[in-house]
Amino acid sequence: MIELGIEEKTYTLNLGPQHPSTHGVLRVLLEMEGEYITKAEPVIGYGHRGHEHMAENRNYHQFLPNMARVDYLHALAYNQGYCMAVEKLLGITVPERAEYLRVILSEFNRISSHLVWIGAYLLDLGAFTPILYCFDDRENLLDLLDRITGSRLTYCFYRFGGVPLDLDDEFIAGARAFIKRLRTRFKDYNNLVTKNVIFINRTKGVGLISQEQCLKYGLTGPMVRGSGIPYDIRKSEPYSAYPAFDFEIPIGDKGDIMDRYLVRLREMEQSLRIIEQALDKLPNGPIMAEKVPKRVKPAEGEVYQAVETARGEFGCYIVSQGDVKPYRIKLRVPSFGNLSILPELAVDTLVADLVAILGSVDVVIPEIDR
Amino acid sequence: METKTGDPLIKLGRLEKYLNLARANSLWPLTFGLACCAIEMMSAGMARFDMDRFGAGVFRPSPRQCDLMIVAGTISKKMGPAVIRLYEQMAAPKWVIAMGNCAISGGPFYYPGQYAIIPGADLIIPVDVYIPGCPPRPEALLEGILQVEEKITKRGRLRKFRDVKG
Amino acid sequence: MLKDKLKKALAPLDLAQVADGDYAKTGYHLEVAARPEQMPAVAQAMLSQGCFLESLTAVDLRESFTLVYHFANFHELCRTVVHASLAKGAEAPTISQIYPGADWYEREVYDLFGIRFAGHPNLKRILLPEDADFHPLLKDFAAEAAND
Amino acid sequence: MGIPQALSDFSFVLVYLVAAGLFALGPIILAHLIAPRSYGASRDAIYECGMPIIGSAWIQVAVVYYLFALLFLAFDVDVLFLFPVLLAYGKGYAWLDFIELIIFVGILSLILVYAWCRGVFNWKRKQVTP
Repeated sequence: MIELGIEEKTYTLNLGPQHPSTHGVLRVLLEMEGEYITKAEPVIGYGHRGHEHMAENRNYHQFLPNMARVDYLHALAYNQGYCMAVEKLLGITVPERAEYLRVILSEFNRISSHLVWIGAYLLDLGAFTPILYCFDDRENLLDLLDRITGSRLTYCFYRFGGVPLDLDDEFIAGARAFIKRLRTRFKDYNNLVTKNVIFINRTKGVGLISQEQCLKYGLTGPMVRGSGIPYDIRKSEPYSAYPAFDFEIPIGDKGDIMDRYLVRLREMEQSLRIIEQALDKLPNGPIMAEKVPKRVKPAEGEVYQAVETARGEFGCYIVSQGDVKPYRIKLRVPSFGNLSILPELAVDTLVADLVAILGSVDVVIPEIDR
Repeated sequence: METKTGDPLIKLGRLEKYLNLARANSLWPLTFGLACCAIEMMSAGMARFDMDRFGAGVFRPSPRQCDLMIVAGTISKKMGPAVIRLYEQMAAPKWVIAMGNCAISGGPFYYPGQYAIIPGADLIIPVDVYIPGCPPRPEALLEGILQVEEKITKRGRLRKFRDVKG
Repeated sequence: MLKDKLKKALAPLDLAQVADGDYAKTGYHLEVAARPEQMPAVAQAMLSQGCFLESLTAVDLRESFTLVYHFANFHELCRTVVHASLAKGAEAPTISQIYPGADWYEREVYDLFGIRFAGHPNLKRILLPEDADFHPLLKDFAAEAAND
Repeated sequence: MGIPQALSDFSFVLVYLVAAGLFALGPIILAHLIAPRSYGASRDAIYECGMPIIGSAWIQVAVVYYLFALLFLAFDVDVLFLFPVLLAYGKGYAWLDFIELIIFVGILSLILVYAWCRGVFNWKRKQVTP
C-alpha cells in the first residue's frame, strides 16, 4: 500500500559487506537523492579479528605470523616493520646482505600488491580483461617469491636479526627475467587502460583530494602522493638499505583518481629499479645477526617504527615492560586513515563515482579492522 | 547444523541423476571474500588455475543467482548474521565450501581469549566441503570444487586426476 | 629546523615535558608529556606547524590510561609523541574538530578501551558489533564473559 | 451449426495467447514442482548485500528516470508498428521495403537524437570543490 503524500526524499542504501566493489567486507551506508549521494558513512568492523588483543597474550615470536594476516597483500612490509621495531628494542643490527634481501623481497611484494589493486579496481569500473593480465604477471611473481619464502600470500619470512634463507642463483636469474618481462607489460597496461577513453572519463577530475585535506585526515601513501606531496617513508625516513638506492617518488598534481592510478603504476617501475640496483650491488656476508637471543625479552621502553607499504605508512608501536610478551602493540595502518576521508569525498557524487573513489583508496579490510 | 533445504514436491528418480550432473558442472559461486583466502579464490578464478574448466568460474554477486557459497576468510561476530542471511537467500539446491582454516575452525585467530570471531562456518551454516590451508592454494580450492561435484553426482570426479601417473 | 619550531610553538602551553627523543632507540625526535585537557591546544600548535596526526591510541596501565598521540610531518622528518596520562573513568577532550582524521581513532579507542572523548560528534563503537558491552583491550578484560 | 467464420479466425489468436501464457508461466510452475525447497527466516526478504534493508523504496524519485521511461515507450511503440509490416511488405521488390523500413525507424529514432542533444543522458557531476 503506497502511503501517498510522503515527502521523504532520501533513499537509504547499504553498499553492504558483501558487495563486489568493497574489496572485502566493508559496508558503506549511503543516503541518496536520485543518483546523487547526500551522506556516505563507512561502517567497518566486519573483518575485525583482534590482532592487538592477540599481541598481548603471545610472545614476540608467536606474533610474527599475525603480521602477514593484517595486510596480506603486502605482508613482507609488515614483517619488516615489526621485525625492525623489535630489533630496535633489542638493539640488534641486521647485516647488510639481509637488509638487501629484505628490500628486494618487499619491493617484489609491493609490485604484487599493486598488480592486485589495478586488476581489482578496473574490475570495479567494469573492465574484465585487465585483471587477467595483472594476475598473469602476479602469478609469475608469486612463483618467484614462493621459491624462497615458501608461501604465496601470507609471507612469514623475516626473523628478528635478519633473514633465514639466502637467495640462490636461480632466484636471481628468475628475478631478472621477471623484471625484463614486466617492463614490456607496462606498455600493454598503458595502451589497454591509461589511454582508454572510458577509464579517463570515469577517473579524471573525480575524487579530488587537496593537500590540506591530506594533512587534516592524516593520509599516507599513494593517496597523498597523488595530491602532489612527495611523502614516502623510504625517502623521508630512510630505513633498512633504501639510502643505498636512487629512485624517484612519482607524484600526481591534481589529486584525482587518475593521478593515484598513475602514481601506483609508476611506483611499480621504481620498485623494479630498486630491485635491479639491489641485485647488482648485493653484498656477500651473513644473512643473520650473530647473537640473537633465543627468548626475546626486550628491556622496558617503547618504540615506533614506520615502514612504507603499498597503501601507505605502516607504523608498529610497541610498548614493552621487560616481559616476554609485549605489553601493548598498536598497528598504525594506512587504510584506516585513508578511508576516513571517504565521507567528505562522497558528498554530492554519483553512486558510480563513489564506487570509483572507494576503489582508488585501495582498502584491504582486515587491515582497517585489525 | 540442520540443513535448510528440503526435498522437491515431485521426486524424479532417474531424471534427478541427470539434473545433478547438470548442477555439478555449472556451480555458480557467490563473490563472498572475507579475508586473505579471497585473494587465493580470485587467483583460482584467473587464467592460470581457471575454475572455469569445472564450470565454477562465473562469480555472481547476488545470492539469488548462486548455488555455491565459498566462505573464504574469517567470520567475525559482526559478520555472522550477514552470512546466515546470505545463505538463506540462496536458492536451493545450494552447497557451501568452508575455505581456509578460519572458516573451518577459526584458524590462527581461535584461542581461549578470542572475543571477535565465530570459530568455524559450520556453527552457523551447514558446510559441505572443508578446504584446509591458510590460505589454501588455488589447486586446493579446485580440488574442493571437485569434491562438491563428487558429493552432488555421487560419482568419482576426482578419480581420473588421482590415477594420473607421474 | 622543524623540531625547534615545534618547541617554540609548544612553549607557551607550559607542558609537563618537552624533550628531545632518542631517534635510534625509540624512533621519536620530540617527546612531549601533557595533560589531556591541553591536548586540543597541543593539536592546534602541531597543525599550525604543518604536522599531521599519525596515530592516536591508548595504553592501559592498570591504574590509569596513557593516551599516546603521534604527529609527523610530510615535508620534514620529525616524529613527535605526546603522552597524556588519564585517570580511569575520566573523559579526554576530543581533537576531531582540529584533525577530522582523529574522529575514527577516538571512536576506536573508545571501542577498545572505553575511554570517552568529550565533544566527539558521534562517539559510538567502530569495530565491535553495536550491541557489544565489553572493551577488549582492557587488561582485566575476561574473555569468557564475551564468549557466552 | 458451425462456428461463425469470424469466431474461428479468432481461435488462432486464442491458441497463440494460451501458448504464450504457458511459455511464460511454464518454467515457474515446473521449477516450483521439481526444485528442492529452501527454508530460512530471511529467504523472501529483500537481498541488500547481506543487510536488512533500511527505510522503504517507495519514495519520491528524481524526474530524470521518468524521461528514460518515456524514451523506452517511444521505441516500444516503434516496435509495435513493425508487427503489421510483416503482412504488408515482402510482396514486391524487397530492397524497396527495406529502405522504407529504415526511413520509418530512422524518423522515430530522431527522438533519441533529440533527447541526447537536450542532455537527458548525461548525469552532470555537481562541481565538487575540495
